Amino acid sequence: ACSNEPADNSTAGGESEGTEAPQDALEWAQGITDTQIIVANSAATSGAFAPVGVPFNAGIEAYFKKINGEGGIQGRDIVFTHVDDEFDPVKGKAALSSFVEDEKVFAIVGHFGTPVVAATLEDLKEYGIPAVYFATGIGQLYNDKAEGRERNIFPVQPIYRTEGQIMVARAVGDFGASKIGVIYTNDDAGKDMLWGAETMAEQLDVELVIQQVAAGATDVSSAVTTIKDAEVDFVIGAAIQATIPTIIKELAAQSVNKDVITTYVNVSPVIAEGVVNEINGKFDVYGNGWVSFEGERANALAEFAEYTVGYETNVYAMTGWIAAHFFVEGLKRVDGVITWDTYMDALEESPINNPFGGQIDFGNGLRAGTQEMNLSKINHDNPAGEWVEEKPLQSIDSILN
Amino acid sequence: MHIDHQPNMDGLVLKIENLSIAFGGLKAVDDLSFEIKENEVFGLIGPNGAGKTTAFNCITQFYRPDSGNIYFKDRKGKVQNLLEHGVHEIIELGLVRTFQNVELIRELSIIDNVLIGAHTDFNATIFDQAFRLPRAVKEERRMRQKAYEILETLGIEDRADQLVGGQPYGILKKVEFARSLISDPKLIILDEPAAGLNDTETMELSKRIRRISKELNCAILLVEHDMRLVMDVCDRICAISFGKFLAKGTPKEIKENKDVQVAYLGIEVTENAEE
Amino acid sequence: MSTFLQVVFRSLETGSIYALAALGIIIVFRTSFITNFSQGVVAMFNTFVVTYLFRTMGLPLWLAIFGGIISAILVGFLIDIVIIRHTKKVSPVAKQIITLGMIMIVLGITPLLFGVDPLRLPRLIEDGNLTLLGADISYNGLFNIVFGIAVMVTLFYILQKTKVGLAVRATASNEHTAKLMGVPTKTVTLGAWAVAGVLGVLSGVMAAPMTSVTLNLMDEIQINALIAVVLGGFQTFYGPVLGAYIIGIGRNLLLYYGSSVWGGQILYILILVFLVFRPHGLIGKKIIKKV
Amino acid sequence: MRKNKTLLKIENLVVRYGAVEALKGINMEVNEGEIVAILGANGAGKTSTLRTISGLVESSGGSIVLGDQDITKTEAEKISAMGIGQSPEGRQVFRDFTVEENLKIGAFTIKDKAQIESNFNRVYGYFPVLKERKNQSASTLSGGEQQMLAIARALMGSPKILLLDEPSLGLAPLIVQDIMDIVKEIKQEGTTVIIVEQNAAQTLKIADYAYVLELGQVKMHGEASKLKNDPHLIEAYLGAH
Amino acid sequence: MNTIKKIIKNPYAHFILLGVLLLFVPVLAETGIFKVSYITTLGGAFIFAIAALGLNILLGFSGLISLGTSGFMGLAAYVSAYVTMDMNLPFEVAFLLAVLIPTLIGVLVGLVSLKIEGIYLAIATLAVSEVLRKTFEEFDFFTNGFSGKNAQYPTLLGTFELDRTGMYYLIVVVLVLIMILTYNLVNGRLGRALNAMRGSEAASQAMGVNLLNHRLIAFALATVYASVAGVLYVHFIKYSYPSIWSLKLSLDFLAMIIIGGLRSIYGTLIGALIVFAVPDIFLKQLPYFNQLSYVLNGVLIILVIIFYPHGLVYARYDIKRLFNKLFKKGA
Ligand SMILES: Nc1ncnc2c1ncn2[C@@H]1O[C@H](COP(=O)(O)OP(=O)(O)OP(=O)(O)O)[C@@H](O)[C@H]1O
Ligand SMILES: Nc1ncnc2c1ncn2[C@@H]1O[C@H](COP(=O)(O)OP(=O)(O)OP(=O)(O)O)[C@@H](O)[C@H]1O
Ligand SMILES: CC(C)C[C@H](N)C(=O)O
Ligand SMILES: [Mg+2]
Ligand SMILES: [Mg+2]
Repeated sequence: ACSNEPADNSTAGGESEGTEAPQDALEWAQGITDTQIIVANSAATSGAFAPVGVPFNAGIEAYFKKINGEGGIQGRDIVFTHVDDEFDPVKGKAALSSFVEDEKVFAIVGHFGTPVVAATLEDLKEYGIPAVYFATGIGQLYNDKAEGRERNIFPVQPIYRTEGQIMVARAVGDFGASKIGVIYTNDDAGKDMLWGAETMAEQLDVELVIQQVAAGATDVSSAVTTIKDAEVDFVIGAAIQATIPTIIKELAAQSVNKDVITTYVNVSPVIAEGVVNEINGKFDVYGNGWVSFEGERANALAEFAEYTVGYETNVYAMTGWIAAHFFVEGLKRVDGVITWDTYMDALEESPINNPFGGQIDFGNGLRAGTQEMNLSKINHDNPAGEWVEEKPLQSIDSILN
Repeated sequence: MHIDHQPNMDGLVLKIENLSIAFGGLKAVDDLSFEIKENEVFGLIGPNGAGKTTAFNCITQFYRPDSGNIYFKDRKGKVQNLLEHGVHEIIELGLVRTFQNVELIRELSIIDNVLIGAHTDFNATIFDQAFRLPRAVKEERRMRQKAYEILETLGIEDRADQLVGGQPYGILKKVEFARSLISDPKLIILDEPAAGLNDTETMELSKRIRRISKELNCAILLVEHDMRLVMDVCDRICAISFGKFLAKGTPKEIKENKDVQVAYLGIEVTENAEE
Repeated sequence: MSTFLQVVFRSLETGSIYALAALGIIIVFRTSFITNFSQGVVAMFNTFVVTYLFRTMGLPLWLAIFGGIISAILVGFLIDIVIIRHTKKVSPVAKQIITLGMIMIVLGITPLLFGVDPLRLPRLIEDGNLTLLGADISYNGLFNIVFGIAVMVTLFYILQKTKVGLAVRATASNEHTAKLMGVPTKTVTLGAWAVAGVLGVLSGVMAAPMTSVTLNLMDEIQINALIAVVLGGFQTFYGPVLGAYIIGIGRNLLLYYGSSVWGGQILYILILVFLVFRPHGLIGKKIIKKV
Repeated sequence: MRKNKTLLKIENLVVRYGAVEALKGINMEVNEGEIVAILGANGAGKTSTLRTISGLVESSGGSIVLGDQDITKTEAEKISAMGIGQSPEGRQVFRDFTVEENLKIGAFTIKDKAQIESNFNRVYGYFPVLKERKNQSASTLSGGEQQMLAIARALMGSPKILLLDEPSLGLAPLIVQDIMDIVKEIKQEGTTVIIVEQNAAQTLKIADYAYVLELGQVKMHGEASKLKNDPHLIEAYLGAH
Repeated sequence: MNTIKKIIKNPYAHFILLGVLLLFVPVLAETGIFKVSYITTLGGAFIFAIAALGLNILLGFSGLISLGTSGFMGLAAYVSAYVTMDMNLPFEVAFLLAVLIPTLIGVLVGLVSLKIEGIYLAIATLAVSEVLRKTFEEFDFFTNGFSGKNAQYPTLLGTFELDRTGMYYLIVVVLVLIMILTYNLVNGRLGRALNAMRGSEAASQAMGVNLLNHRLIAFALATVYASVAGVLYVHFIKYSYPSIWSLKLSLDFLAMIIIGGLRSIYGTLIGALIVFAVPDIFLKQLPYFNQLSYVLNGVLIILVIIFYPHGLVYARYDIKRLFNKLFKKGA
């Protein structure tokens, strides 16, 4: 599937140890030919997760198209190959082994989905292949001093647990809440956010009223009734796209009329459009954000929209775009021979900017993904669905102070 | 269940006492009693819906009778009240049946169907079977041989390895018969074995029933509407109607019994049977 | 009291959705002898059609729903003609697997046709609440309940009292012999798939405004409808409807008064235990096979 | 001798089940108002013939013509609507229906309510036991009762041609006699009957014409009165095992 | 000459030959003839085939349908992961416990099956499986919830440390062993009794088959197979995630045995390959159709069932016929 032209002898181990070695002693890493840099990912692009996987990959491809259009990296085009793993760990594992051992790609960009990522994290570390951006928020990715074999893992996306903490921090810091309702879905997103929320609530000594709903549920009425009865003063909607509209609509239907905060995944015009009629005149829906569309970032957004026709407003496409951006920023910094080590050094060299705001620092082995988030709110007056930024990117500490 | 009296079963293999069962308001079998002697061919006749099949189902424990007792002298000569046994235990005592509507396994070969009749005669455990221990292998071979011999006596050994599905009705009837023979029963219950057989086949069947009863030393309880067969093979006959006893006797006595003629035989057929 | 009523009212609405879906499953089961695992995804597909007509084509909602009904009928016909008719030699279990294949096809095609974004479908009656004994019920919810019941009553009447119903039940009982009696079984089966499709899209259109139109729209409804059918029994058409309402209400009561985490599972276990004592559901009875 | 006009004509009919050739090109003619018997040993192809006429089995060759209409490829339900009724092998009652519902289905192709009513009266007259059991589920009937139900159900449709597949199977001698009488009676009313039976002697008594099948071929045919006395018949073809 | 013929005809020789052939996959992958990913894809398919074989005994032979296979397989996976990782006990102990515990529950379901039949049983087992899945999601201490549970390649007998290839070999060996055991079991008294139970409950009881015992045996066997598969899975993929063990997977198992052929041992293997491996090895490699592989797989399943309603094993007759035709024409 890929052309193995010159200088492609380095094997899976990534044996070029010393970064101090003179340039001409270095060999180009696998997956890099005179004309191409081959990268890959496996993601669920069919079945029930297609609505996430398809736009995500479209975002990655769009960004590479932009880069290639601008002349590529050191004159090489970035070639992106992809296999549909159907969210199945076996298939994801098989795909990864094929990428690294058969096709000998240079890096994995946008490794996707909790089950596949968790099942292959060890394999990745063993291979030593750089893996930039993980489309999942599992805790295993977090590392504050990655060294040696763990260095190659570069998470970017916010971790749901962090987000759960931020939500409670917002509720208390920005809205003065003391009794918070949490409606969470029984999936990794919901449960991780709950974990974060509980941790933070304990720290801040506020009361939580917790209700679980099934991911993808159509009837969440009993959970909402419980929340209503408890007379909370703020609600956390710890659920991703499919379920959050159900929760918000039920809150409106039962006139709970307390403000709601939810995860960055939902900060998309589509979701806003889906619920704006129901909440109008009743309560506000806030969302964490790790991207900002205001001011100077508007340009980045326009550029994104230009390349992702059909997915202009899709958050998952946006995250794919970001994934590719982080990967490319690292590449751009290497001048001369690209090996796995020179590449990883480049990523760690200094913080990398997110095109939509904020930055991530991989320096000194820090692998923590996005730590700062902003706050936006659904605009009641726009029936087409719109989020407007209320507060800029802030860390937990700055929210609480 | 506590048996307060041990019936006298000298010379008998089966004794039915005051058997009754009702479905809703309908008394399908009503205070029925009869007994079957060892090695005799006993006929049970009666109009459609008289309760014959229901009586069979009570004897073989497919139905639980409302009242009455069913005693059976098992292989070891011990008197058993069948009501104290589960359906699947009946065959071990030495009582086996066929079905009014053939009940065979279409996807198995004829010989395998016959071997099912020998199910309770195997000693090998699952473990023996899973690992094909010599014990299991030998036993399987022995039983297969026996089944083959039975098929031979019925003249269908050439089909032993054919599947049951798609076989003509007459063959199916024979396979059912063979399956009941392999367990060396003391009493075989046959429910309409001649249904669907043509004249010649019915004659053959009648010969076979007599022979089997002699050779295997077992009694046969037969339900059949084909009077030529019944009159030909039965030593004694019991006629019932609306679940109740009607008449009992030798074929000749039954044929001449007015009640039986009115309720069941009809005049013309009686003539036919005499032809 | 009012909270209790609140939970019940809201569950009635969900119950109606389950009931429509369950009816779709049972009608196919009784005519084609297929446990149709694809009822939900086909309904999801047709709900996407409604959403497409409404949002992209700009049709009024009622007209879009009408379009969805037409699409449901066409898809039903298509399934019967292209697939089900050719399964004469296929065993009932294998037919279930055919519906698994259909799930894969629909799940694969839908995002290609309608995109991957969750879409919004509004309620038929946007506003208004009725307050009854201290509990709220929206006019739309009320409409759903009444409409659902009306559809079901009509279906019952047709199935139990008319010749068409006799034809359907005869086809269900023994297709070959029904043909011998002059029952146009092919038309019956064709009709059953179409009706199942329509029941599906109706349940989808009722469910969609509570959530959003996504590939998973009907997942939960499908499982609960299947369980409703088993709880009610496969032998009647009203048993599953009863089962659907019991599940709708029972689930929410258990979630509310019991545990929001385990309520659903407790219900499953209760149903399981119930089945041990009534193996053929609330209404069903064992068909005795006389030997 | 066969004076009436031909109602049903079967030519070179071939039927296959996978590799098994059940009918190997048979020819038959059935005249209006006749009772035609089909005899033959087990597996000769009698049932296959009836099932092919009624459209349940697809033929692999040959033709079946009803009146002047070719019905070889016509679907079973249409054939039924044309007036061919059948009491099938193995009874095939609708197990979970009551006796009455079974009979109702038998009259499915009849539009006239009064006609249905009179058919009900008639079959209940023939088989009083069915009337007694009319609300009982068919699956719990005795073997013979089910057989009666199957025959009665076929009669409910007032068929022009009645196909009976071993109608006497499992019936008490008295009832067998009744069945034969009923067949004669409906013949009087102008119904054509094709009857498959094992009991050759009894059947030939009421039949006008008979075909003897063996291994999927017509081995013999002729007027019943003549065949009855043909020594070949019993010897050669009815006991082919 | 004769002995050679005998060996060729011997069913055990076939199983072993198949096993030997499968053992070559990693070698071929190393030489680049196969992709490395085939080791994982095929290993996965074989694991699923083992569970499907159990279901085939249950459904194919005893006629009892279960939609709970995935739940039991998952339970075994978690038990084995827990015992090796959290309790630090040897793989062999984990294996035993991981087979034992689910099987006990399986037998319980078998008890229920005496009363519940057909589609009712299918949905009842589905309910059991859903409850199990929920416990996988909620009992974090045991399953690590939605983060998923990791496990390691096992060390056999405390000395042989397996790696990916070693694990693959182990899977093939277990597969062949299970095929042989299954062959022995179903071609004897037990197989006949199970067949009889499915074909006619009345007849089987009248012939002395104890329905309760045999249903329990069938459920126990199906659960043992599913558990073995679960253990192999968790130590091959080194991971278990709650939503893997879903209705979808249980339906996939059904699809495998139906596509391959009910009551067919080789058929089950073929079915597992078609449902699990063919999409990855072939369909996804097709240009343009890459995006449609899911749809194609659905179409494939439907076509196979329509054209081979009794399973793809029957395709061998058609292939033979085709071969004969071509051969005759050529001659
Ligand atoms: N489970 C049941 N529920 C209701 N009625 C039943 C049931 N089983 C049998 N019956 C009725 O009991 C009566 C006796 O039936 P049974 O089958 O014993 O008759 P039979 O003597 O075998 O008749 P045949 O010669 O027609 O086979 C019949 O009238 C039948 O309708
Ligand atoms: N569905 C089927 N599949 C395979 N073979 C069949 C099938 N139906 C019938 N046959 C075969 O076709 C041949 C003719 O069968 P048919 O049932 O027509 O015979 P018949 O004359 O009615 O016999 P019987 O007197 O036993 O009812 C037989 O060899 C039979 O085994
Ligand atoms: C679909 C994925 C991109 C997101 C999902 N929550 C996961 O991490 O598994
Ligand atoms: Mg009877
Ligand atoms: Mg026949």
